[in-house]
Amino acid sequence: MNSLLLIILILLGGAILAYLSKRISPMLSSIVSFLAITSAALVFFFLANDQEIVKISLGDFVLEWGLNAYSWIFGAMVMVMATLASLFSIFYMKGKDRLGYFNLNFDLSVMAMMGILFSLDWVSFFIFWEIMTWSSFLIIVYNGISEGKIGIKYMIFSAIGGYAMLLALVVTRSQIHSFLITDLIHSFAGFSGNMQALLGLLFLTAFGVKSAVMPLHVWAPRAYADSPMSYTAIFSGLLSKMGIFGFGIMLIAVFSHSVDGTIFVYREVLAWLAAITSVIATFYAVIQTDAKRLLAYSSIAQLGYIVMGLAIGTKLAVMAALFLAIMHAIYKGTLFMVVGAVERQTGITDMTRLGALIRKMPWTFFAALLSIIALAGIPPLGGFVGKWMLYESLITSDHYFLIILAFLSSTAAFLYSFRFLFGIFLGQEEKEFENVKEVPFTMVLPMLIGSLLLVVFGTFPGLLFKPLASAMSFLGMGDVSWNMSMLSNGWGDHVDTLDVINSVVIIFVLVAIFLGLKNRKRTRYVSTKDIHTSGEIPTENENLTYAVDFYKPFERAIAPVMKRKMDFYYNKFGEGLETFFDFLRRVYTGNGQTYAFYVIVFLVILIVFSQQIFF
Amino acid sequence: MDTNSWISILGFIATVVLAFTVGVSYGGIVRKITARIQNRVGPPVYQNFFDIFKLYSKSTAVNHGWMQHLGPAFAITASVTSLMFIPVLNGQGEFWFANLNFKGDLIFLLYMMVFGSLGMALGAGQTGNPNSAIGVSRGLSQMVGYEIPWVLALVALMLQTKSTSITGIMDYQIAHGTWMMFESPLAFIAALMAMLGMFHYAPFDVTFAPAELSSGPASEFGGKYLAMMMTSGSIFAFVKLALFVDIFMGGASNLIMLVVKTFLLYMVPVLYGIVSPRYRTEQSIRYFWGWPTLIGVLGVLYVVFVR
Amino acid sequence: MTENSLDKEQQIVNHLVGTFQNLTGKVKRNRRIEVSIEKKQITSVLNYVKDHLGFIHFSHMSCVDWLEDGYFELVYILWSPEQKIQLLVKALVDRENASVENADMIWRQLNTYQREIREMFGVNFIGMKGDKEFILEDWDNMPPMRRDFNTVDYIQEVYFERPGREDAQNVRETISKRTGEEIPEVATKYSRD
Amino acid sequence: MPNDKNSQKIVDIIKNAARKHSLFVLAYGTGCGAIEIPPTMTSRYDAERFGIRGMATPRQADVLLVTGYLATKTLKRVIRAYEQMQDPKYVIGFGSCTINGGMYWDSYNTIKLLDKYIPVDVYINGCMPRPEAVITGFIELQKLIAEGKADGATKYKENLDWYRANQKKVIKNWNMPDYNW
Repeated sequence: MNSLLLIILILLGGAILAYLSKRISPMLSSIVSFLAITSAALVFFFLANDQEIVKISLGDFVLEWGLNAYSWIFGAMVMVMATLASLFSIFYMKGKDRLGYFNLNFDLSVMAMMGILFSLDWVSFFIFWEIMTWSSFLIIVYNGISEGKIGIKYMIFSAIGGYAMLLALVVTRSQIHSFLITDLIHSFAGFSGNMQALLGLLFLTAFGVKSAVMPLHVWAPRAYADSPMSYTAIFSGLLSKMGIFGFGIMLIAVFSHSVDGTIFVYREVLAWLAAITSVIATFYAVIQTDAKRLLAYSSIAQLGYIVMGLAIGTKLAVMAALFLAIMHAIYKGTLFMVVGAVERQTGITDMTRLGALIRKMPWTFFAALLSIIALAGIPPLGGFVGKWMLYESLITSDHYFLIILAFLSSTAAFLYSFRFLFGIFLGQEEKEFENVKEVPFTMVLPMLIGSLLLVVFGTFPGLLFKPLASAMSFLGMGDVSWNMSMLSNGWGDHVDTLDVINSVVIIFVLVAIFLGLKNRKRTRYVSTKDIHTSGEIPTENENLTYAVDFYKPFERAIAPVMKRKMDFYYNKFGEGLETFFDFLRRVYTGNGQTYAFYVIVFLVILIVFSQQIFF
Repeated sequence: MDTNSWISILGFIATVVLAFTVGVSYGGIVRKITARIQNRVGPPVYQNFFDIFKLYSKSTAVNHGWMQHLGPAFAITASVTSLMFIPVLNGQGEFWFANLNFKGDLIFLLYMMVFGSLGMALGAGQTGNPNSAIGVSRGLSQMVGYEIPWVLALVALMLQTKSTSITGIMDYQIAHGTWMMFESPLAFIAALMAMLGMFHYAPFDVTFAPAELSSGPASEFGGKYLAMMMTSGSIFAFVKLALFVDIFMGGASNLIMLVVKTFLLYMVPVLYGIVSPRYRTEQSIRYFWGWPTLIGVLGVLYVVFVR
Repeated sequence: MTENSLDKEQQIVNHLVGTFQNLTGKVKRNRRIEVSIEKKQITSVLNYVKDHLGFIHFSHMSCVDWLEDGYFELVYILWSPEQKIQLLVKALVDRENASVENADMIWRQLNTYQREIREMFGVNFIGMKGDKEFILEDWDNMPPMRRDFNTVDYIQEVYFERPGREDAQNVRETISKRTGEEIPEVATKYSRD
Repeated sequence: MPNDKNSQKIVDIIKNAARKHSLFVLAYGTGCGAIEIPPTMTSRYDAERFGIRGMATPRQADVLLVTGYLATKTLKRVIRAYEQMQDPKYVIGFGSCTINGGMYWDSYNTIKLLDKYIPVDVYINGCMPRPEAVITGFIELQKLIAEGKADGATKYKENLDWYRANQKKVIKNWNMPDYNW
């Protein structure tokens, strides 16, 4: 049997089995889901190759699936992180209700992502895209449709994206009489300038929604924060990368064939939008008090970097963007798992109430620490490699003001990075979390694997450069040179990551052993109340935590930037959209099944009347 | 191991010893100068050696967890690693202080330097002292302030020399027979203003403000921990000064020139600090995002359009 | 200042005597009035002088221990910034189970003084907020400012004394004994003993 | 620091030399004596010449300078600050009040002999001691340190029960954490 079809079928079957097996035992449902994703991953890594092509005929349509170097790298990312997330999910979701529903949608999302990556034609791409959209929507509303109507917001934005894509497909079809992605790539150069501009705008809108670029990001923070954390790990880590996947095809493969100047404008505009997105989202992340929201805004900011890299479009920039995309999937997946673990053990994710969990959950802290170091882009972990390449590509391609925005965002990212670690794991012990324990091993394991991956890719980025280089040559950027542990830019400057990690590890071990840990046994491990308080002995319920308004001075400093202008703009923008699309709510009942029904009806119409519409 | 690697290991050690000695002596000199300006006699210049040695010999009675142990270790690691990637002297043939300086570049260094602050911040966070957390919050906020003009200055330099590595910038200066502080003076001014914040002297010392925060992040660090933080701070001071000398003042061809140049440079934040009061955090952020940033932008534009 | 200017003070005294029963008052001197009231009148008198006579500033409150008579005397010192007159309101309280109505709603700062007096003299203020100790920490003995509290006995019991200090109770005497120096007459005249 | 009375090891001599020249002071300004500290530290008398330097927290400090009388309430805080300091640590009692109660000898709430509660290495006499006297006291302490005789902390550890009994006699509500290093 064809392995691609096998993967899709395993995931589909897993989804259905997981739904059914909930009746036997809720736990079993999660385990089935995990096994399905694991076996799909095994098939993907050991059987799948780029020779296989699946053709499914539906009337006059032929859905074509295949695998190439570019989609392989995204596929690998999806499979690894989905496996980890589903392993994490077993104990995280234990005891919650409607597990069958959750696991069904979880598996369907993974299936849809793999489907998107396998698709060689736009129709199957679109079908899977919509499956992904509504399965994720169903999980957003898993906790109930709460205040803010976030599910609706997400649905509206996804609908904008979906319609934009659909329109683009129709236009494409009318131009080249083919739905194949490769056909679009090759014939794009022949389109008229207006057509190129229109197609560009439509596709960028479609992908921009999923990857949360600025005007289209409104749904993201709440949607990421409100889903169950084991799903957000792939929602923020992977689903958004599908937008990046599309951006990659569009910006690198398709637009590079354009001769018109309009596309260049798109690139610059997109790069600036992405940079501004990352700065503003970072500022918003800094002032959050809820760990989930913080990570959600941080995701938007990080996606801004990735889109920026793709929009710049030099070899180094694309490499940086793809590298960062993979790193982001890993560290953000791990961080959402960390938050999930904390939420499971304590019940809350409010950083003003949590504290000193490092004493209770050291392994979780360890994973969080490594992921945060990678997120902040500090050497020697993987995040640094991506950040370095991004900056080098910005500066060698003369985007000297973009680099300032990128640096501003990245420096401000230290603020929320520390806030995250401090708010949850450090600081004062809280009495209500006295009896918190470390999470079970199956939850620790995926977090540790994630953080170890970061160390490996930070030391040997070449492990990723190799598939990335072949992916880029598939997109038409051949001849990408790479080295196992040497980063270099167009000006001939380089950083040797192996030397970096050697230096860091040797010095750290020496210092830690001979100076730090030598006398550790002789010292006394004391509570966080045993601190210098001017001789006063703090009583049991005395509050010594500094957690509320943690970055008040910074907020005051950026107040002119944040004041009213952006808030007002975003709110009005969101309100305006909500009002404008109010009539959609009568069509879209907010019930995913109705929506799915519409899509299917539409596809049926498309298939049946395709002859009359297009020819 | 062959002879070469032994020599390079000796070179590492020599560099660290040099950086430590110079950094600690500068600390002592600063105390002396401060004292003289306040019409005091002041401690001897070797006072800081005594302090650090004494602190190392103190016992450590309590700990608040393993992050408190590792925090200062992070700080030293970051400072020594950054030191390894900085050319102490210019010229290719230098034998002792070559280290790894062809293996890294400016952007790497920017991030490596943050590593130490983050480690220290985590160590301070573990202790649970609210003063530490307030200090860290202020320090990180202030860092966002001064990084902007600093990066603008570096971007101007990189654009002009078409290189992001320190050795590349030094080679450019040698090849053109000039110093970058004369080649792009606006960038130099912006960087100098950013440097005021980098050294955490007044008016930008709100992070450690002893009068209000009981020494901020270091509140719970005594004895060995404090000694490690002082060591790391001294090495960092040297690293920053050497970096400045390398990229703006054409590097130094021998140790005496290095000491003279770094000392002159060091006097800028020190003398400015002695006569200054203290800014609040948001004031200092606004300061850095005001004139220094404007000058930095002008510096970049100058490089792009004039040069 | 002439004697005539005492009219203002006398008017106030007369007014108060006319308003409250059992109130005796006199003009102590220029700009100073003293009235004695019963303890149940305290809040009403204070309220009245604050609202109607312009004594809006509360300066001080103190307590005097009349051990022999068996009374505590509470003294409220008020000041009228308009008329520039100081008013002393005095009330006698029994020493046994001394308790007075709380008056800190009139001036909030009164709370501080009342807490101090409660701690130092053991006068209970009924309905006062703030149960915590004020200055004395963990004090379990008799309130130390009462005159029947024997401080010397207490310190000899609780605190250590430096050996050699006993004979040096009077420093001047000791020094003169050692050196043979004569003590000047002025010194002996104003000596505590 | 285990200290044999007759012989100091060579390491101890070096350590003590460093300790002697670097005294980080935690000035516990309890009484009126605190006003003498600023002139001691600033231009006129400049104690920093001798490596004496103010520190903000007990964790970093070597010398606890108790300036003046101690109410029982303050004594509790002083003991806490002293126990938070790390070995080796020294105490300087400053002014008559710490020696014998001074002018507060008959106060119902002020302790009179500081060395019954925490070990005092050096007393500075006077009411007030002038900054010169303070510096002399510090130099005296430096001499003791160099000879290895400033072992108040060791005494405190050895006689902890005795000190605790004295402390508990005046501090009735005892809620201090254990001290066992």
